[in-house]
Amino acid sequence: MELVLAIGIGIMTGSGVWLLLRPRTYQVIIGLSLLSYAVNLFIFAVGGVKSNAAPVLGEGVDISTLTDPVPHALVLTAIVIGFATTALFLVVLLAARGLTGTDHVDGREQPK
Amino acid sequence: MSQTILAVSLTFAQVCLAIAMALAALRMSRGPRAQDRVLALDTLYVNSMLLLMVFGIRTGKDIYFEASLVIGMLGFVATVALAKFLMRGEVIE
Amino acid sequence: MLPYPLLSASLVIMWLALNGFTLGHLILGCIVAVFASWGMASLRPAKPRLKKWYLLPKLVGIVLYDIVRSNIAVASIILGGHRRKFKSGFITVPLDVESPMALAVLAVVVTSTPGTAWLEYNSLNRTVLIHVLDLVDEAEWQTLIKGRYEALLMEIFE
Amino acid sequence: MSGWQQNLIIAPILIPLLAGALLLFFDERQRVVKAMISVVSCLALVAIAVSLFRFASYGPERFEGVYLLGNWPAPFGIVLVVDRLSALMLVLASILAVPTLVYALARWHAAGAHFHSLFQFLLMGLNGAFLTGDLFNLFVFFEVMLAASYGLLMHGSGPMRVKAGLHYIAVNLAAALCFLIGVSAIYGSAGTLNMADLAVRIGEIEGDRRMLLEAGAAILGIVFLIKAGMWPLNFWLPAAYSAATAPVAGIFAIMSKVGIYVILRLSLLVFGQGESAGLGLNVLLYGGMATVAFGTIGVLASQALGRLASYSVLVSSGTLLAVLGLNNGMVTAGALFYMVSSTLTIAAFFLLIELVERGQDAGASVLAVTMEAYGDADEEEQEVEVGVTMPATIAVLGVCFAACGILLSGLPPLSGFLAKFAMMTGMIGSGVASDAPIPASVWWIVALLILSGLAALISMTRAGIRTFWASMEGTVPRVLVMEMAPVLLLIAMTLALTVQAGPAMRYMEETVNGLQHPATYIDAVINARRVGVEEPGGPEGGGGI
Amino acid sequence: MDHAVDLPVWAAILVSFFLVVGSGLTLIGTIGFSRLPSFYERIHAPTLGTSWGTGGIVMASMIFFTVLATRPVIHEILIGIFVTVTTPVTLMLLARAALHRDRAEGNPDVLAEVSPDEPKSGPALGE
Amino acid sequence: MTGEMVLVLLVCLPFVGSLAAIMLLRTDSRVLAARMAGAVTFLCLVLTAAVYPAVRAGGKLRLDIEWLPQFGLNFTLRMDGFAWLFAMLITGIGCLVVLYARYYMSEEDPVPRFFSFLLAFMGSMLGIVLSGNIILLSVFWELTSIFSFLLISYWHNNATARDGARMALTITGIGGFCLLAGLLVLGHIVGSYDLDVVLGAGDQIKAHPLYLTALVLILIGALTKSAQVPFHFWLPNAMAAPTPVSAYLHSATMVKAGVFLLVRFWPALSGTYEWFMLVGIAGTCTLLLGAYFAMFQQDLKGLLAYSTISHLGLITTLLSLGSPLAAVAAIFHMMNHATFKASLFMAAGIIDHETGTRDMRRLSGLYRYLPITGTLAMVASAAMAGVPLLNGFISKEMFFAEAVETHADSVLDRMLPYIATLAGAFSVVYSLRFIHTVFFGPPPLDLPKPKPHEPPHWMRFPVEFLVLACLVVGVIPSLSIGPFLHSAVVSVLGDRTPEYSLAVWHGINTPLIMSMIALAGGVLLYVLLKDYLARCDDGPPIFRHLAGQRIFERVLVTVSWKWARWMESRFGTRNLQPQLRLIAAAGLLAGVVPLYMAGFTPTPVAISGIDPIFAAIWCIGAFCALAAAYQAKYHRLAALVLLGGAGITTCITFVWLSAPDLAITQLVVEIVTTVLLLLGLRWLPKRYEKVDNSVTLAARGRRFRDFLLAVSCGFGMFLLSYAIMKQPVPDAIASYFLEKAYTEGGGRNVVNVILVDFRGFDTMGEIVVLAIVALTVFALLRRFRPAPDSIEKPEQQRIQAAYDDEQPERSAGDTVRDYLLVPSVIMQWMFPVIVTFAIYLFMRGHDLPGGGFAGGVTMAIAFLLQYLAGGVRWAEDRLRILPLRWMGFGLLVAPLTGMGAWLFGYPFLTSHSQYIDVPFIGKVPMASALMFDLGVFSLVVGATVLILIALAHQSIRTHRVRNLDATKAEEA
Ligand code: NA
Ligand code: NA
Repeated sequence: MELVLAIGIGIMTGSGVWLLLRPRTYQVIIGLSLLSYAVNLFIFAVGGVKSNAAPVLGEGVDISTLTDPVPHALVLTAIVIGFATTALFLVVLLAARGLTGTDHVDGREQPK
Repeated sequence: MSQTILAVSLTFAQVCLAIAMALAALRMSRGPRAQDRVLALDTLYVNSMLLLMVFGIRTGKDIYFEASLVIGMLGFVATVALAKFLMRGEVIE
Repeated sequence: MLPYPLLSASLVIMWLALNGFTLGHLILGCIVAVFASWGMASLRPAKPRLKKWYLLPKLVGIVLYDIVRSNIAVASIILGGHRRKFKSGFITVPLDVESPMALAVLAVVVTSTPGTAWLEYNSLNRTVLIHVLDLVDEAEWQTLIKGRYEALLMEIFE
Repeated sequence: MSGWQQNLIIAPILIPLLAGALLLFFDERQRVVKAMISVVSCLALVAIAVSLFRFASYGPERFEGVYLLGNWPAPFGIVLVVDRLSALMLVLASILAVPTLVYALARWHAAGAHFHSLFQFLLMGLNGAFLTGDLFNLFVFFEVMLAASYGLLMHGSGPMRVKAGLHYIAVNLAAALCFLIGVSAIYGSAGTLNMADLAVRIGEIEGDRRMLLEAGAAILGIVFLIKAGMWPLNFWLPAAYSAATAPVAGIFAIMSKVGIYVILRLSLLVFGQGESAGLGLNVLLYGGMATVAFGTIGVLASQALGRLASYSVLVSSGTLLAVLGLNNGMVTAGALFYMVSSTLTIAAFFLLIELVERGQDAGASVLAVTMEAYGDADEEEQEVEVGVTMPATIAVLGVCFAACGILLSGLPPLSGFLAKFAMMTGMIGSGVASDAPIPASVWWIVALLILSGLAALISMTRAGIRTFWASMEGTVPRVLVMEMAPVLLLIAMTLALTVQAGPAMRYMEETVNGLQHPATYIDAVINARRVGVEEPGGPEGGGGI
Repeated sequence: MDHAVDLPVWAAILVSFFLVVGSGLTLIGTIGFSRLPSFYERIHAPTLGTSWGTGGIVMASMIFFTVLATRPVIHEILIGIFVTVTTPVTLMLLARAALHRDRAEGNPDVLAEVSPDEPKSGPALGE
Repeated sequence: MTGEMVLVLLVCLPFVGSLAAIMLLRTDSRVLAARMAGAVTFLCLVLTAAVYPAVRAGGKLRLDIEWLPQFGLNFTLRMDGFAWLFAMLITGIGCLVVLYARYYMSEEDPVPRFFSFLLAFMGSMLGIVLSGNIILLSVFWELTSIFSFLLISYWHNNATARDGARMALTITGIGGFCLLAGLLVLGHIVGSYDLDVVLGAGDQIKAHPLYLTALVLILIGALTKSAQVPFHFWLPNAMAAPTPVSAYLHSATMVKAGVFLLVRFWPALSGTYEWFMLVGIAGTCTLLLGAYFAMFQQDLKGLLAYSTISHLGLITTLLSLGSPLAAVAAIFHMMNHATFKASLFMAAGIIDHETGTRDMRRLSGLYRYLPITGTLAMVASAAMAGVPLLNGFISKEMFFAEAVETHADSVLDRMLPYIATLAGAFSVVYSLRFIHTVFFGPPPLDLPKPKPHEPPHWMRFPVEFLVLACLVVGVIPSLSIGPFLHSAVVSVLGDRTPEYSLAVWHGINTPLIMSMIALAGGVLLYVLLKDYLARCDDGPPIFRHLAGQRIFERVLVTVSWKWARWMESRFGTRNLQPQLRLIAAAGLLAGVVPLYMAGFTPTPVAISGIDPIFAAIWCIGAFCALAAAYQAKYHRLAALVLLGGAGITTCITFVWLSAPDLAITQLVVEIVTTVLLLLGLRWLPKRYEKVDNSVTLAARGRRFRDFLLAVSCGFGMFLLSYAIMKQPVPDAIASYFLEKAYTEGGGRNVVNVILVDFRGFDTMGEIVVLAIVALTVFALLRRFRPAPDSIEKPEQQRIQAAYDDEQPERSAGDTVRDYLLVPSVIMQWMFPVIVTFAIYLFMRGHDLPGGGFAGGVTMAIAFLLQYLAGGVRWAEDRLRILPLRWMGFGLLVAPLTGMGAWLFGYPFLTSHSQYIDVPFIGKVPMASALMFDLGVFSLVVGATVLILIALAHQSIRTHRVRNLDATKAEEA
């Protein structure tokens, strides 16, 4: 489990970073989305991963077998904030595109 | 006995669905046209939903049900938006 | 108070299916259903007139049966691969139903059935373009849709 | 301390939040009401920050500065902590807010939607970042602050701002991702998010977990260095700060200090001792020096006043980073003094720039402002009241400009000089005769401080001559009293700081003293008492902060 | 699988049957989706999954949890309903969009008798 | 009044006067300003004179006020004999300059400003001489630089004045910074900044390894201020100042500050070989070069400026010698130079004032018009040339005497008598030239003001007074200046005060012979050079072309502008990609370096225990991520779809690994994000693979570098996450939450209890972020202007609209109506269902997966779907969603719920959970946290809808804008 998840996080990070360094705003926003998946999974993973041990209390549930709920709460916050910032970045890149006429991240076609 | 039967059938189901998802993902990246990709995404959504339901049976817990329900109920919204974008070039007019 | 009683009832059932049946949830479900159907009312949809609603189960039965049949048919086409030649194609079916609700149900039926896909409805000449995976005889499909589904739908809705 | 004083601790977060929320119920056209709410909130913030400042200066014996949110005990729930440092930052933030807000009321608040809400939320984010004692909560308040700053940066729109905003947001989103990675790595290896608890636990963590913790902390450090504007992670800053409208840039003056604040807080509380301390300090030291150098170059290379001011922000940040890298109590006290002084100065300068530049091309710029603000056909508004010519406008602007120049370059006798002097004296170790050799890094910092001051002097003279003598021929900028007064107020505060340097420095010394003895802080947080819960094992009335 | 110990064998067989049917149909559908040559043919394939594919697994789940909890657990039926109702929306919109694009590009495979989509001028659409 | 009070008054009064003067808003209040300045200056003079008894014969006044005591910086004022003498000079000449300026300044000038600056300058100068703390001294030192800048640039319309002032400020500013550094080092050596302590620690200082550092830094300060070679060039350029300023700054004050400093620190720093060489070389060079340059000046004030430089060189040379007698001479010459130079500047000012020019090539034979001024100038020039019976003679004789003495056996020492004599001869030349050219010869021909006449009496009075002083001191030195000079000397030299005599006649000795040679040689040289000088260009031969000023400007521009700009672009960037690259690299390094330094060895990778299905799903997820990265440039929609694939993998992972809450939230967010990006895609430019597919080699290189960085970051994250997951879970705070969630938090879903209770404060912050973003998006989009190539409707719509137009039986919009006819029915009927589901998710959150956020987004999706089905107008015709209200409500409810706890005396956000027994229904959970979650729900609905709708509205907005344009075009 850990290995698979770690490789997955690594690949998502790699793809995200690659896109983050591209010149088109759309690439950057896709990259940021991929990166936030990777980071959310990373936060999620630091609590240790367990299958079928959701932190929901019920009759006769042994607390010690449940996963750490804290990273889950942190990821939830991170998802929300990630959504918000993606929306904002999108609108800003649209505004920049409207004002500069290009979708290059530097607002001009040929840097330098 | 019932454990064994279930174990076999659950594994079969999961493998089938995983292969199905893989095929959908392949179509998603191959296209060739945008409509193929969108349809592939929709298929991937449905397959994931089924996989999660099978996972629910496997674990015997129904707290994973809502995730499937969300896909079943809301998953089409994204696809609708994509389809509308293809047809009209604009999602909301 | 209850603009869409059938809808409200369905919502209550949905609520109970989701939460399990308790008196508390029944009450809560009713409240939620009322709110939700008010929301629906604000959308001002064309109000469906269910003339013969009791025919609905018949429709459902027919459709379920057809779906099973076509599931098998399509599965065999796919699995048969190149051994079994099939020819797909477009057909145009003139329709008589006008109610959007009935059209919607028809569309759901056609599309849910593997092997047929609802492509395009033309409101001017009231025809629908359907793509059929295994198109042997165009007329056969037209009668199937018009006779088997549309007739029943017209009975139910108008 | 009684309950209401305790609840005062959370007021700097709640007041702007409620004000910001309340503002949403008013239409953009009800500008007076909006302005009133905003001003009242800011004034209340000043009052509360000053009271907290006074309480905090009573010392830990008399003021329990820990607030347990939700009444949950310390390592589990989120805590807010008021100590001298956070109280100082709160006062600085609120004191900066009032003049910038008043300045904005003259015209800029009308240049776009929801200025006041965003402004209040920015204050909320700042205050939360200063108060919180929890790492993830710090992330949340960072995001609050940043999100508001995105909005404020692009307030007024226009290609410059939007382009700068795009870069600013992209950089900060990348930084936010690093923040999350760092915090969660720390949680994964230490099992806590509470700073005080982390400080306790860090001593016990060994082996691989410690390395992972350090890696997490280092990634986290990158975030604060980005925020503080350390070279080479700071290229976004000049563009963003110089593109922002004057009042926004004014309040932004404290934003780069948030990074510094966190570095100061965490480095002394959590990473004060231990093997990894040295590495971090060296990064601060050399990174800070590189930043000063880069800032100095930028100051010289800047033609536009806005960029000059932005690079001054970098110089200020770099100075603080380098000086903190020395990890010397007296020097840090001087650095705190410098931080206050330079923040006030830069804010005043940003506000002033707009007024001065208005004079250079009076008609055109006013037109540009109104065009920008009301260009939209569907939001036709009344013509903005253009300032009447105040008597002696030029003289007052000139005096303010000169004061800013003197403050920025660290020329005597204003607080800029005193701050630099205090840091340099602390570094060179004057005041006590000693034959101990002065390390080379100190010489470098002293040289950089002097050179940066010189660069500011050269650049400010150049700019001053150009704006006041060479191009302002005959045209007197139309400036409102409402715009001039904030600048004067900020400069007056630096004057007060100059005159009251002794007492101010004493406060800074006590602050640093408190930071260097984190045990008090840790005790206060860990043993903070819950309301209505008897804990027989717990120490009764353990030390507060 | 510990929870499945209490499950009677008949229920296990029933559940397994539906599971195998459901997942098998879904897989076949997706195979078709990846093998059929044109888009209009491919569009039929996934309906296997959304009709009896989903139906099978919903049935399996309902039987399984009902037997396990010894009370009717029927909320899975909602999934079945929603999938049945919403999938046509997707397919219709998508198919019509494809039709438009093919006509706009003058694709000969497409029935063009009703043709609101022929381009008056301008380049072909991207992709 | 005590002496200490006088010290404070002396420093403060001028500044008070300065402030008062600048407050005189009326620029025409010339007389008033002058009177006030005069009164202040005169009062200072009287006050200084009054405290003489206290400083006589080694006495001292001292006053301590704490300023920054922690760092040894106090407001310490201290007056000894030397300081007193200087204070007298400053205030005395100050009085005369004010008087002179009263007549000199013209009606058009903003006179109050002039006097304000002048007074402030005087105050700073007094501060320098009275400082008892060396840091305080540097404070006043810099103030003199600042105010001299303002004074020199007084006529700022004149470019020369601006440039001169800036140069003066730059040079003296650099010097000031160096001085400060030097003083800091001095403080480090001595352990105190107190002047008395420093002066008393001479031996300690000279023995310290940092002595040379301190000395060099302090000397740079002193030499720049005193315009010593090679820093001299600012002084002639400062002559653009009004003449009263020149008379004041360049005779008695500003430039004297440098030599004052040398004298002040003479006991602490002098007497070493380094001192002798550094100060001596600077002094002799200045002495000689200044005099040489002075001879060839054509501008009267230029001549005086260079002569000033030369005389300051003389004083510096004297101080370099390190002998007490030389120090006496230096102090004495400082006084003398101030008197004659001030009077000469004022005379030059009168000439300028009366004739309109200072060019000696145009001036001639003025004696017939200005006999009195001429006479006065002659006497003062004679003093400058060192003619007997004038004050300049006596101090010059002392200099010659010291030059002959041997101090440190070096080349410089042996050359000194010759240098001194030569410089003396030069001074005779320029003094003669000044008098001869201006006052004698034929009447002037082309004066700007043709009829010069004597100035008003009171304007001439200062000159008369100073010339009289020259005479008195020159004739009866020991009776006039003697006692004052002595107390000054004693205060500097203390025990080392030598025997000296201020007599005019010492018999025929070497110095006298040197004087005679200098006088005779000077006269001879002038006769030889006269004709050349009458027509030569401004400036000395050879050196004329080596103008220090031009070099300085060139260097300043190169270093501070060209190099700076180059370096800014070299070490900085304005592009985004390098910045993100740096951040990625920094993050990578930050993660890797600590691990590397600590010798981290990754745990051996264990392949066992992997769920193959989970692995298969991640193969799909990774494939989607990679494919999205690959496609994002040309196939945006494909990338978006593939991103969805990666997202669904994430959701499955959350479910698989026990986080159903996350899965639900991630799913709904995923859906909204997809729609959002699609809404945005409409406004982005089309991009075709074929069009821009040419890749240069450099671009390939950049890509390869980025690829490496991306792979490294991915690998780093893999390592980090794997290592952390493989660690045994630390004794986390988690168990507390699991234990208390139900008993104290009142909820079974621990994640939700954390979100709304344990860490509800985070959630509050998080919804604020969402609110802020929504507001920002709204504000930005109100100003949204699409790019020109996006304004047009999408191609699809144009084609379909054209078809609808063409067919006679079709009306506009038929195609889209048919397109949506059936789907919209279903989408509408889904509305109440989704709303119900949203409420369901919200209500169950506390006990089971769900919660306010997921519920809120679901609710927003319900609204969104209606927009998709019917378009903006249709939807808004039916649903009046007021997103701002939802947001405001949410933002108020959440904190107010938290504040509710205050009513019960609990801290903010303390939750109150209880099961209420409702009849028929049973126990109903009523946690206050639910109320808080309602706030979250409400805000999320409002914010999400606001963002989506604001974006959706752009489509209709642009249409309208376009229509407006079209109407305009039709009208035209
Ligand atoms: Na079908
Ligand atoms: Na669907």
